[in-house]
Amino acid sequence: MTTATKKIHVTTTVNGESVEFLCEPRNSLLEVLRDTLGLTGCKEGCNNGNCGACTVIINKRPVNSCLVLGVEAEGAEIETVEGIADARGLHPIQDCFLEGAALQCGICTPGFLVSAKALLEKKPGASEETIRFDLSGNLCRCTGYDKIVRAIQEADKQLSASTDDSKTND
Amino acid sequence: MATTPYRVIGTRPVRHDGADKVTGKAVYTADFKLPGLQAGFILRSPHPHAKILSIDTSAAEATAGVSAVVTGADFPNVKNKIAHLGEGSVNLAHLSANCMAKDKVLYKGHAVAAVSATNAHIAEEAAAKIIVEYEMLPSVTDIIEAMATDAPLLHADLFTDDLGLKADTASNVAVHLHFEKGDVATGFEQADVVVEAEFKTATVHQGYIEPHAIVADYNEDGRVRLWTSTQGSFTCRQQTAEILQIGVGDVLVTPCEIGGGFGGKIAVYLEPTAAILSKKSGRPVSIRMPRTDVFEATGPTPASFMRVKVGAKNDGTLLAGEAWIAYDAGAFPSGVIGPGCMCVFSCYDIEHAVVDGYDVCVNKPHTKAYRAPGATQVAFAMEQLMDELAEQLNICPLEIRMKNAVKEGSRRVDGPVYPQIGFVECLEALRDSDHWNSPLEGDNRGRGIAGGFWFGCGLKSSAACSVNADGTINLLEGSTDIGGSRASLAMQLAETLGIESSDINPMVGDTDSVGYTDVTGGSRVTFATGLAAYEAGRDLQSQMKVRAAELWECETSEVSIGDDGTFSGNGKTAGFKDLASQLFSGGAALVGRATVAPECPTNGFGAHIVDVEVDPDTGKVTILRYTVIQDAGKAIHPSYVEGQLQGGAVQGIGWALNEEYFFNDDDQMTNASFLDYRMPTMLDVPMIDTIIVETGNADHPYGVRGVGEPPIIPPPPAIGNAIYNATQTRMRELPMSPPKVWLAMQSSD
Amino acid sequence: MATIFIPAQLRELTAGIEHLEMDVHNVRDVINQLEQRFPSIRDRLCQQDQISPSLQVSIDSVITSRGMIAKIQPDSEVHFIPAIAGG
Amino acid sequence: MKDFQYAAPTTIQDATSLLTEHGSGARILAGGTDIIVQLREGLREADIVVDIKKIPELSDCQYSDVSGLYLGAAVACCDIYENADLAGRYGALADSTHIIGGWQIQSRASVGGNLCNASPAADTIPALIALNAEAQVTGPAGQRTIAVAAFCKGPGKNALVDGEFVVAIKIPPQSANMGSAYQRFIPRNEMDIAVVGVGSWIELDTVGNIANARLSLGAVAATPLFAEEASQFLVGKEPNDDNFALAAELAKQIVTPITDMRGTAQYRTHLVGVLVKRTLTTALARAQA
Repeated sequence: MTTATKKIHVTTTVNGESVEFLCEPRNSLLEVLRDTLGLTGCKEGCNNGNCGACTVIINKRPVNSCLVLGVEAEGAEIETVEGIADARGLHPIQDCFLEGAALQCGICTPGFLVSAKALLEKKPGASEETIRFDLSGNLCRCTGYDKIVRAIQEADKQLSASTDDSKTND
Repeated sequence: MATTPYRVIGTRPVRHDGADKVTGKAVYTADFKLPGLQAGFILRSPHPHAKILSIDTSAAEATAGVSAVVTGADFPNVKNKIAHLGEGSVNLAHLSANCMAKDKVLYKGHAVAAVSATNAHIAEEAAAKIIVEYEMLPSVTDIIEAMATDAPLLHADLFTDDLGLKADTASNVAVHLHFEKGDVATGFEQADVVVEAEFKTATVHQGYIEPHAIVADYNEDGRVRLWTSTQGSFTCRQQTAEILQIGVGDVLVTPCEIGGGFGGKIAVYLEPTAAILSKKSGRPVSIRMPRTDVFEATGPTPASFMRVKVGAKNDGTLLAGEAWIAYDAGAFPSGVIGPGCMCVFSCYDIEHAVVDGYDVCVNKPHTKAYRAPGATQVAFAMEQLMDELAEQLNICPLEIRMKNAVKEGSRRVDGPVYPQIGFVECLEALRDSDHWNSPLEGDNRGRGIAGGFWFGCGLKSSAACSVNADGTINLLEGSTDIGGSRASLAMQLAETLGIESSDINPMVGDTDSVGYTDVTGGSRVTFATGLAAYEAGRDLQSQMKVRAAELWECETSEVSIGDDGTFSGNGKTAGFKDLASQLFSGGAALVGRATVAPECPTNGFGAHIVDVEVDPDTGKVTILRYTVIQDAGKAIHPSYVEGQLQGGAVQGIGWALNEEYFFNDDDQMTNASFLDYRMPTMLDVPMIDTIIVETGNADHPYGVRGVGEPPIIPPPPAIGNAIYNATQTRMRELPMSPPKVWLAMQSSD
Repeated sequence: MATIFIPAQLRELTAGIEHLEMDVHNVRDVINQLEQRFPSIRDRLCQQDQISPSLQVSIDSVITSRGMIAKIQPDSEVHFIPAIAGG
Repeated sequence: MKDFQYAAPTTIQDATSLLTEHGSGARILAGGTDIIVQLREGLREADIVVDIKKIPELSDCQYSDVSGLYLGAAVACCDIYENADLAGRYGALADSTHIIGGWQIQSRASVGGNLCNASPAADTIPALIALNAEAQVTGPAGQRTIAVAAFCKGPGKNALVDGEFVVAIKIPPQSANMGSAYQRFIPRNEMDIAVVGVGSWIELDTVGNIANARLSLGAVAATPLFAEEASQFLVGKEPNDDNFALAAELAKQIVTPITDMRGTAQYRTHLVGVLVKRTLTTALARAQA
């Protein structure tokens, strides 16, 4: 039977910063982020890829961090909810969630924000149907989704307006 | 729209805890850490019903990294004593045995032992080395089978309680309830039309996204400190103290942010176990419940079997009702049957009625409250029968409801008379809504409506507001905030004092720092804790009057407070913040306090409209359009009221269409995951329109009624009625999942 | 006189009487007077000296938390109804 | 979760040696969306997990009109449906990869992994069978090719022997007169396991009749099925609702579904008929487009 496996050294980038950690092969990226790196914004809701609360972006793609091994993060670029806001303040998607009351208990919110950010970057102007399809891997039990969809639509509007602004400014 | 007399109430400020929740900084229990924190893992029974013959923990204890192992033998013996938990009561022996089995396991997932270790993987591996010897017993999960005299018996000492009278022989029926009003036999004789049918609903779970979690530290001084995810920190404290047989003052509960509850986070599951692990290991211990355990070993809400009969006159007037209702209690007597019996006819004035209810133990997890506990099951029956009556009488479904809707003075079957309520107003709003007045076109499409009622309760709440040097306020209150209640409480205090919501820092206190406050449940927080915040503000104002009189060198009686919160006296005026900062520089600090126990139900009513399309080839139901209409009394923060209505409706849609516990032939749950326990995803529902009706509430200074619970009730019958409208097939079983709808459509062809 | 409603399950003890008028000041008076008229009804409504935990007392449609000492007005209506668990 | 060793070889050779050395104790990690759950829940065990995503051949994805599609076994689902050219040619494959789990799963899960997991309800397998795909396998004894229709041997069991793994999936080239579709029935609209899944592929002749057809069925037997008789029936026929309905009836005759929490045998059999008709209609529209 397996004896204690040696921990593996991993170098990765989290929210733009180079990070190193040691982990057991069985440790999920979710465990590493929360327990080793202290990034507890990433939530465990089901630990088998069915709720999306642990969503992070790896190399521009949203993934369930409970279904990624920590060791697989070697050389990757990871974005978590902690990296969405920056020194200028909250990202429009965060503002729109707050203004639009798109959260109640808040446990699914980080996962939704990360997925929504990926969606807004990849598919600006997405239809309601596309938003609902692409975010169907994120469960929310409080809101009935209405205000979440509206917040994403509003953020999309604001982002495209600001892109247009920057174009005219150029 | 009528103009509102309020400055803050009715506006939509950003919630105070919002920034923390969109940046990942908010601390939920699983995010909380202590130095030396151990991870716990609970070993659970694979069998639905078995005697525990022996438990050998030696191999687990010898595992490197393991700090403690506990079994039922480590739990104090608790008497068969009933403890009041504010809302509802509990038998402590049952509560303790549900946290950790002693002699017998009563459902698959029942805890039998727990291990703490340096990390969760080691704890899990060590737990797997615990050898439990079981003697298998026959099991039963079906309500009707469990009621049979020859059914496998869960508890040898359970004798049916018939309002204080105990049965002679033990059975699985914990409680029989019986209500009567008028003369039901005569009522049915006089009825021109009678409809009667049997209905079944499946076990469903609250489905909160945050699994239960606990951090416990059994301190060397004998105090137990708990950081936990609970709907009521004081209730949690009491349950834990009773199970551990220590004083309530020896337990400190710090409520962390809570990731949903809906009634499922009132009872304790992990707290006593974690505390005992901590005591034995001398270290703080955390336990995070895996999602499978959340389904298998916490408290879903009852499955039901119902036979309901209703009679009416040709003009649609209801004359008589009869209901026979059995709810699945799970492994221990539950309490959900009571409100079920009280709610079955609660929306309509019925002269003659009789209700019988049974609370039935089965080898399933101990059932608990879930948003309007017990009301949704019976509404599924009654609200469909209303449509059946309407059809037979050739009356519009809305008209028959309007004709019989309860109003002020209507007497419920269980006795009490309604004060001013808003069901008629909700039905009128439905009648006038865009949804109701938009024609529904297309094949296989149908529209349904249904009403719903939930009591809403008061109970105890406490609040204190401390004034800062700049006149801003720190509001300390005792209600754990699950859906934005810090904002709705701060807004009420801001309205009272004449300041802005953003001038208040609301904070949920721990059990050492804030006055006793009952659970966040019963749709009570914005109502009752809101009243506490209001009263605390009033207390502060009366203290400030005295101090203003000193400052302005006049009599206290000469100081008055305007509607906008401005103080005036002796020719001087000052707004709240201005006066508060003037007073801060001299004299004692200002703290307003209140503790309240309003006893009046807030009587929440709602009515829903739904349009569906049924795929005739597969039986799959698509929700095309949905509107929730509900009387909020007065909406403090309309966005969060809408959110409650939308969220409740979607939970009801899930209950209606796909959610259910599946059990195999061995009575083991087979779908304990978010993959197979099919809660609605974003793609399964449309936008949910809301119409907030505001009829006020004389028992609250701002007219608030509780809003959380009613919206889950109407969706199953409204969707059932819509399916009938679309297909002429009447669904009598929940969930109305595609295989069942398809099969029903085959047989009704 | 206050009107006291007898729960249907106890009407076997009251020979079918559904409600009755009583001159009472609080819930304790109700229990005592009921017991006097209908012996053993107290055991059905109370445990030790408290209202049974599975019941709650509704006075004029308000659920009292004060148990035996809850006040009753001369024109009040009193009901014994099941305790409710909330969500 | 029991601990294991982790290796991420960069060549097929190194991977083969690792797999050969550890035999049945080795598990392959591609997207991980099945294997990590299975290891966590104790449904499978591993002494070593071999991450194959660093091997170039397994992440390669190329199409040519001569040899068709070479799809590295570790290519993620989203790389298929986001590739407009591929999605246009291989409608059934795009359909199936777009509905496995949610977006987060599709970012990781691979078609190769979905195939090797050999679930009777796997979404991509009926699509691959309809498209007449084959798996290119390598192992200690060298390379071999296995038709996808013959790859699954039972629930969770596949045709690979210890030390072998799937390097790529190869699908014949597609021309404009061909079209394919995959649909499944699920109670929700996403995030669900197929109650029944059906893949259809048709090739039209110059007058618009069916020159060739392949129908495949998922979740109605211990393995995904190729509905040979139903497929043959369509050859030479006019593509219309009547013929599709007759093919559907033939397809229903080969199924041996179980009754479980996802549906009864009767319901599943009925759904086969519904989905055969629906997927043929979509495949036809695509072939005609």
